[in-house]
Amino acid sequence: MRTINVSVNGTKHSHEVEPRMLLIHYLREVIGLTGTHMGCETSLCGACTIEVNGKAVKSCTMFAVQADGAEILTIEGLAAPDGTLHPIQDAFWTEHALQCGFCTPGMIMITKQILERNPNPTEHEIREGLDGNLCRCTGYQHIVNAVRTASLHRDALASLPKAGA
Amino acid sequence: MKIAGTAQLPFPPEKAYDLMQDPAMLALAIPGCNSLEKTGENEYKLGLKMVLASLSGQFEGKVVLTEPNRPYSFKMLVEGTGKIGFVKGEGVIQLSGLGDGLSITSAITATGIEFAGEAQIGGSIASVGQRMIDTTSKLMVKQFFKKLEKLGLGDGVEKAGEAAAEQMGSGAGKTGEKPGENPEKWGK
Amino acid sequence: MIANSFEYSAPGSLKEALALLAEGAKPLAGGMSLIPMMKLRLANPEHLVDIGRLPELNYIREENGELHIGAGVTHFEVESSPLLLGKCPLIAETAAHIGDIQVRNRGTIGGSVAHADPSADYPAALHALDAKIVLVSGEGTRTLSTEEFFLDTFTTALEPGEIVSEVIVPVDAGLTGTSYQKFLQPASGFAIVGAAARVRQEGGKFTLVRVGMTGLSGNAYRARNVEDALVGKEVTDANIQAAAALVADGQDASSDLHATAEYRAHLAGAYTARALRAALARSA
Amino acid sequence: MSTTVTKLEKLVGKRIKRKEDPRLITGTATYVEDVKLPDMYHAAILRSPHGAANIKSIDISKAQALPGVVAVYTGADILGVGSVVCAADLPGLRRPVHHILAQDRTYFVGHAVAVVVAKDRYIAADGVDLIEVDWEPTQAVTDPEKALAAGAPAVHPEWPDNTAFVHNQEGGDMAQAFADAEVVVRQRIVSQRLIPNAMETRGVVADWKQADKSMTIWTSTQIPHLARSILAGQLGLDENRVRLIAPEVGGGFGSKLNVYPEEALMGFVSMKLHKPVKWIESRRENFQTTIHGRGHVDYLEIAAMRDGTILGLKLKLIQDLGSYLQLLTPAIPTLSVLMMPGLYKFRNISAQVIGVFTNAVPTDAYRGAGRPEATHGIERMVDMLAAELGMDPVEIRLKNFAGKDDFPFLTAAGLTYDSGDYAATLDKALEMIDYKGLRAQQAQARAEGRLMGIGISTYGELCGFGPSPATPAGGWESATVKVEPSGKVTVMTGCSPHGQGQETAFAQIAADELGVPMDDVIVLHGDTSIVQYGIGTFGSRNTAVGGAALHYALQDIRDKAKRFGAKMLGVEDGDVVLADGHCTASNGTSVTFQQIAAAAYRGIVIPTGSEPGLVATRFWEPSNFAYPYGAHIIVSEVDAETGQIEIKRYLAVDDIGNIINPLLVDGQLHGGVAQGLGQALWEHGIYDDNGQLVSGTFMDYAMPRARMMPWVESAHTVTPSPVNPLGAKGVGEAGTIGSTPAMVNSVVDALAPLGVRHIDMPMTAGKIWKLIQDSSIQEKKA
Repeated sequence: MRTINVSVNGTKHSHEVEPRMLLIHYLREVIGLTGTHMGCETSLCGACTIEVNGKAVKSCTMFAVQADGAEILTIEGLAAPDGTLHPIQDAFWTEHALQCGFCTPGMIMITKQILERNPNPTEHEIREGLDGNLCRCTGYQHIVNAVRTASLHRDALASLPKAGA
Repeated sequence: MKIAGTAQLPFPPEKAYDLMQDPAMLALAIPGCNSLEKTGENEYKLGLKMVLASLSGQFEGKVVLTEPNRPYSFKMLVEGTGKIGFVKGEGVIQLSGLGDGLSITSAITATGIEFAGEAQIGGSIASVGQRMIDTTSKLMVKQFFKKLEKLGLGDGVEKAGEAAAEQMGSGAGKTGEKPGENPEKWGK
Repeated sequence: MIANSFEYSAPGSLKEALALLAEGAKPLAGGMSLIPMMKLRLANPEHLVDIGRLPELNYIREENGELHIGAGVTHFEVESSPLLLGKCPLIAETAAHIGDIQVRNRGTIGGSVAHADPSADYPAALHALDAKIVLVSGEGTRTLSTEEFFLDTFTTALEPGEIVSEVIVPVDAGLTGTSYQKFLQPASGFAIVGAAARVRQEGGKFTLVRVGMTGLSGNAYRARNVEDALVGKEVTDANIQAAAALVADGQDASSDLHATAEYRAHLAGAYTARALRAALARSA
Repeated sequence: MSTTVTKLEKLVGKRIKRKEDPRLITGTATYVEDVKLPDMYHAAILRSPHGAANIKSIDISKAQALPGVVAVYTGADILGVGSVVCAADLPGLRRPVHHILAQDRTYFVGHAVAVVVAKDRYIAADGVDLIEVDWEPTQAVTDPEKALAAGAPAVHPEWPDNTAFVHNQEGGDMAQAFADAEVVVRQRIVSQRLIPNAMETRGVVADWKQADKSMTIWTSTQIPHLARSILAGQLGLDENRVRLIAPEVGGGFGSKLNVYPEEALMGFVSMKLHKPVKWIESRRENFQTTIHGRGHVDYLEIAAMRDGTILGLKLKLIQDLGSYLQLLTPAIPTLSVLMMPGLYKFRNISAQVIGVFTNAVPTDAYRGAGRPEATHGIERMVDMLAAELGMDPVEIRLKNFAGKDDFPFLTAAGLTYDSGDYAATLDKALEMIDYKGLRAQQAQARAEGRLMGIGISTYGELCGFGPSPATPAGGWESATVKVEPSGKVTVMTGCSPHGQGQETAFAQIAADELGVPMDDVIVLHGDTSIVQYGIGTFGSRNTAVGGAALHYALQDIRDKAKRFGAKMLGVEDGDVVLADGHCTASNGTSVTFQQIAAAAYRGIVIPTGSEPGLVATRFWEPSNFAYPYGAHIIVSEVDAETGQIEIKRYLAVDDIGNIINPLLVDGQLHGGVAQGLGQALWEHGIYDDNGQLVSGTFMDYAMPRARMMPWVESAHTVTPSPVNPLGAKGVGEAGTIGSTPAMVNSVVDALAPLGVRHIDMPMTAGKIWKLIQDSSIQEKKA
């Protein structure tokens, strides 16, 4: 067992974990944040995407011990404390960018990274950016629309909650 | 999936054939083999440690040699089962004499080998992706013949135990073989 | 889906890490190749040393006309480094082809190179760049050429206890044009083939040609036959086409669900030609 | 009484964003894996690594001895649990007994052999690794045609011919049609195995309460009530003491229209241990053990006159069933036969379906279930016939369509299509895409040596499942509308939506009918203790059948509300109208719907012959299926050097009847198209001859990704269905059905100059390149 200290969505946590515990299991089962989903075991679906120190990562392909000392942001940390949705969440809602919703937290988290690195992406750039995330319901078209719609809210995006900020 | 390929050994077919029928030599040449016991006519119990990149696993199985036709051809089956799945390879190995080709009477000094067969894997090991199967089975075959060449030329006569430490691949910081123990591999 | 138990160390210095590795521990960098294998219980290391956070392995700097990339530098850092984009765009371009954003955020150049996956993207570019791989162990460091380092399928010159510490690529801007062209396996995104080309021309003739190929066979390689067929030749598309067609010669092309050996060999030629053309268009 | 009535805007037909989304976009929804109960155990399952094998012995002692492992069960322990149920039937159907854990033999890779129950999931996984099985592998057979050959290994030793059933259907006079025909085109067409891959894998939590003899099961299913009935039967429990909850379900596409061994197995474990237990399927298990789709080999013959008049279609369909029959396995190919005539008026069909056992996971309903295969077959054959006759694919379709005045139209397969104007929909598509212009562009492209293709499919489907005689376990649907004293409305639907958006669509319908704000309506589903018995969500039936049941329940509420309103206003029943949230008398006085609700529960003013309360439940049985249709056109270009296909344009013009929410319809269509293009271009569940699933991970099974998908242009024609009061037809499967033949027709058209006349799916780049190579070689020879 090893002790890790992490900050998740701005709250500090300290736990003893087995080194083999995956970060996603730590978040879901130890911290109790179940918004991040496990969709595959080969790091190819992206449902488990979260941010570690400002970088989008697949939390199923990282051990919790590797996140010791990190600032973590999950889907639960995106909306404002008063419940006001993050512009990307709002865009996904407006554009009907989700159906069953299982891939959605990962899609929203990767969208945040896409737009941080490229505030005004083309359709092609959006599709390339979503390459690590699978959705079986939407055919992606409404997701592409949502990323584009979110990109129009650049002012709001500038005040994004950032892991580590 | 199908596997097929060719190899050359720098000695005549009779010698190549005999080497491949000799369990002591097979034990040294089969990559990762750490035990080979006779259980019947041309049938041997096999222990094999497969190490490939970060993957590793112990397999228990057998080697069966059939359809002997010295020095032209024989059939070989290698199979093993372990915690991470099972592997099975079966195929016909054909040998032909090669000379310098300068005249029809030129002496046969080498062996051309052609093999063709089927490789099968199952269990979790099959999850590594199909792209790995072809390249790694080719790697194993290549290592097998390379080792056989050394054995046939009288080098590398190591004990079976040492051969067991031989690995199919080396990744970052792999353990199992001490540097310097096998200078040829670590050379350059 | 759940790894076997293991011991984990996160040393504070490279020296400490090398000491642990010398005792038989295995290195963990970004974990993009290792962790999926551990989850399937195909890889079962007893002791992992986390070298992914060592500041000593995390740098990109220019020194004596060469670019030094620490092993711990992520693919994202390579693809977005202004220094590399300006002075060695091929390595940055290649990094951008690896996996997806999340993988590029975690995966490291040292981890990828040490893994020596026969379909990995970097080796093609590193061959074309005449890159050098620096290895370090408790006993010291050594520097190898790519052809000395990449030995075979998942097989490198690394000795037990030794890790890749940095990759050295040339300052390559200016007259040289480069390109990496990749044909994706649709499911995994790995290269079915990936061709890296680096060319210089002068007076309508090729003065420098480097071609690296990945995915075609069990090991990425430098296609010297293509290079030899072009150097000194007129810069024409026919010459490019003819030279590129040689790329699979002497290679034992791989075959799998996604591409037969015949198709792979064909694609290798086609993508080599595409990479050469694109590189040529970027050369001054 | 109030007299100002504001006209309310109708919500039905509007693009309204979904009510279900806030919980999904904030990560606060509850899927099965999110269910956490006190003292809950975790289960992991040992599965067969072999395609076919005898179990000589199993040693569980090491697993049992592992600290943290609570119990290990094998096939010998579960004989008291009922076997897995197949609800479909056909004359002479052979039904293998499908135990929830294998007995002395396993039949496919992934077949469950033992379950380890432990204090956490990590230990459960460790326990599975410690079980030792002495396997005796035997020869497997995975290709259905090889399984039918003499001497093939028997999947079930008791049936050496591997044949589960032979089903024949004839319509008209096929012999005469072939005798009259001037041209016959024949083709073998494969619809490959597909793996549904809902993003949420399956999962079960079972919680047995011994004192109450009650069981609660959370499971990721499309059919909560049917699953409850079946599981109660398997476990020997009273149906009313089993509560089944389908919480948030992360996609199904038919793969969760089933009851799997693990559901009863977790029930069994919880009953043994008196503790809740959870099992979550891994992706690898999902690939290997959740049903696959398609798996057809079709031999098709189309008979026609030289003028393009189609006379008849003959089909021999070899269905790869896999090793067992899951819930609907044998019924799926019979749907293909029903759909064989497509949109065409020819009168003669002849079909033989042979259901074949193979050493593979069972096939069953996957998005479209039998209809995509049939549509692919007929739409390919029509194109091939057009090519044979030198006709334009548009012309041959227009010549053979059932006319708009032919409805209700009785097809050669015996179905009665409800409504349609097929030519008008095709015309709209042709106009939108400028078909003539495209053909000119194509001529230009061909002159330049480029391989450009234009592919058309005009698909039809039967959906809105369905009349009960045609739907195993019943084809009706139920709805309850419960108005609270405050006038807030709760809808309980027997459907079990899992992404389709009925919490929104049904709220639109209810809000419109009752004149209440949409926010005042909530829609509940998926919990058998809350919702009246229902059938579930599949076969594009939510709106057409579930929505219709809701419509009638709302009419009951309206009727009762009007009687209360009239009584409150002191007028005759017939003197009021209920609109815009008000019940208004002819004298202009009115009461609000909320006032009526309050009065209905206060119980003082009760209309004669009525009673307090404002609740209505309706079970609605459709008289027929609904029959959406459409025209999909794909413009593609093939890179002759690499064989890669680029989709230049994708246009879908669909007629799905009346539309409740266009936003949701677009989403359904796009998703359907993605799965169809997935089949046409990339996806393939491949077993090797030894029974290994070689495309068994996302490393090898190519799912459509964002960068692979084209932009889908979409439009509609609207021909309301007369079958249900909403006039809706159904859209869930339309995109999947329309897209595969359009894609293949497009690529075949692109390669037509090379002499290519058919390509089987998936049309991978390597396959196309090989075709180009082979035909160029032939050309050189010729």
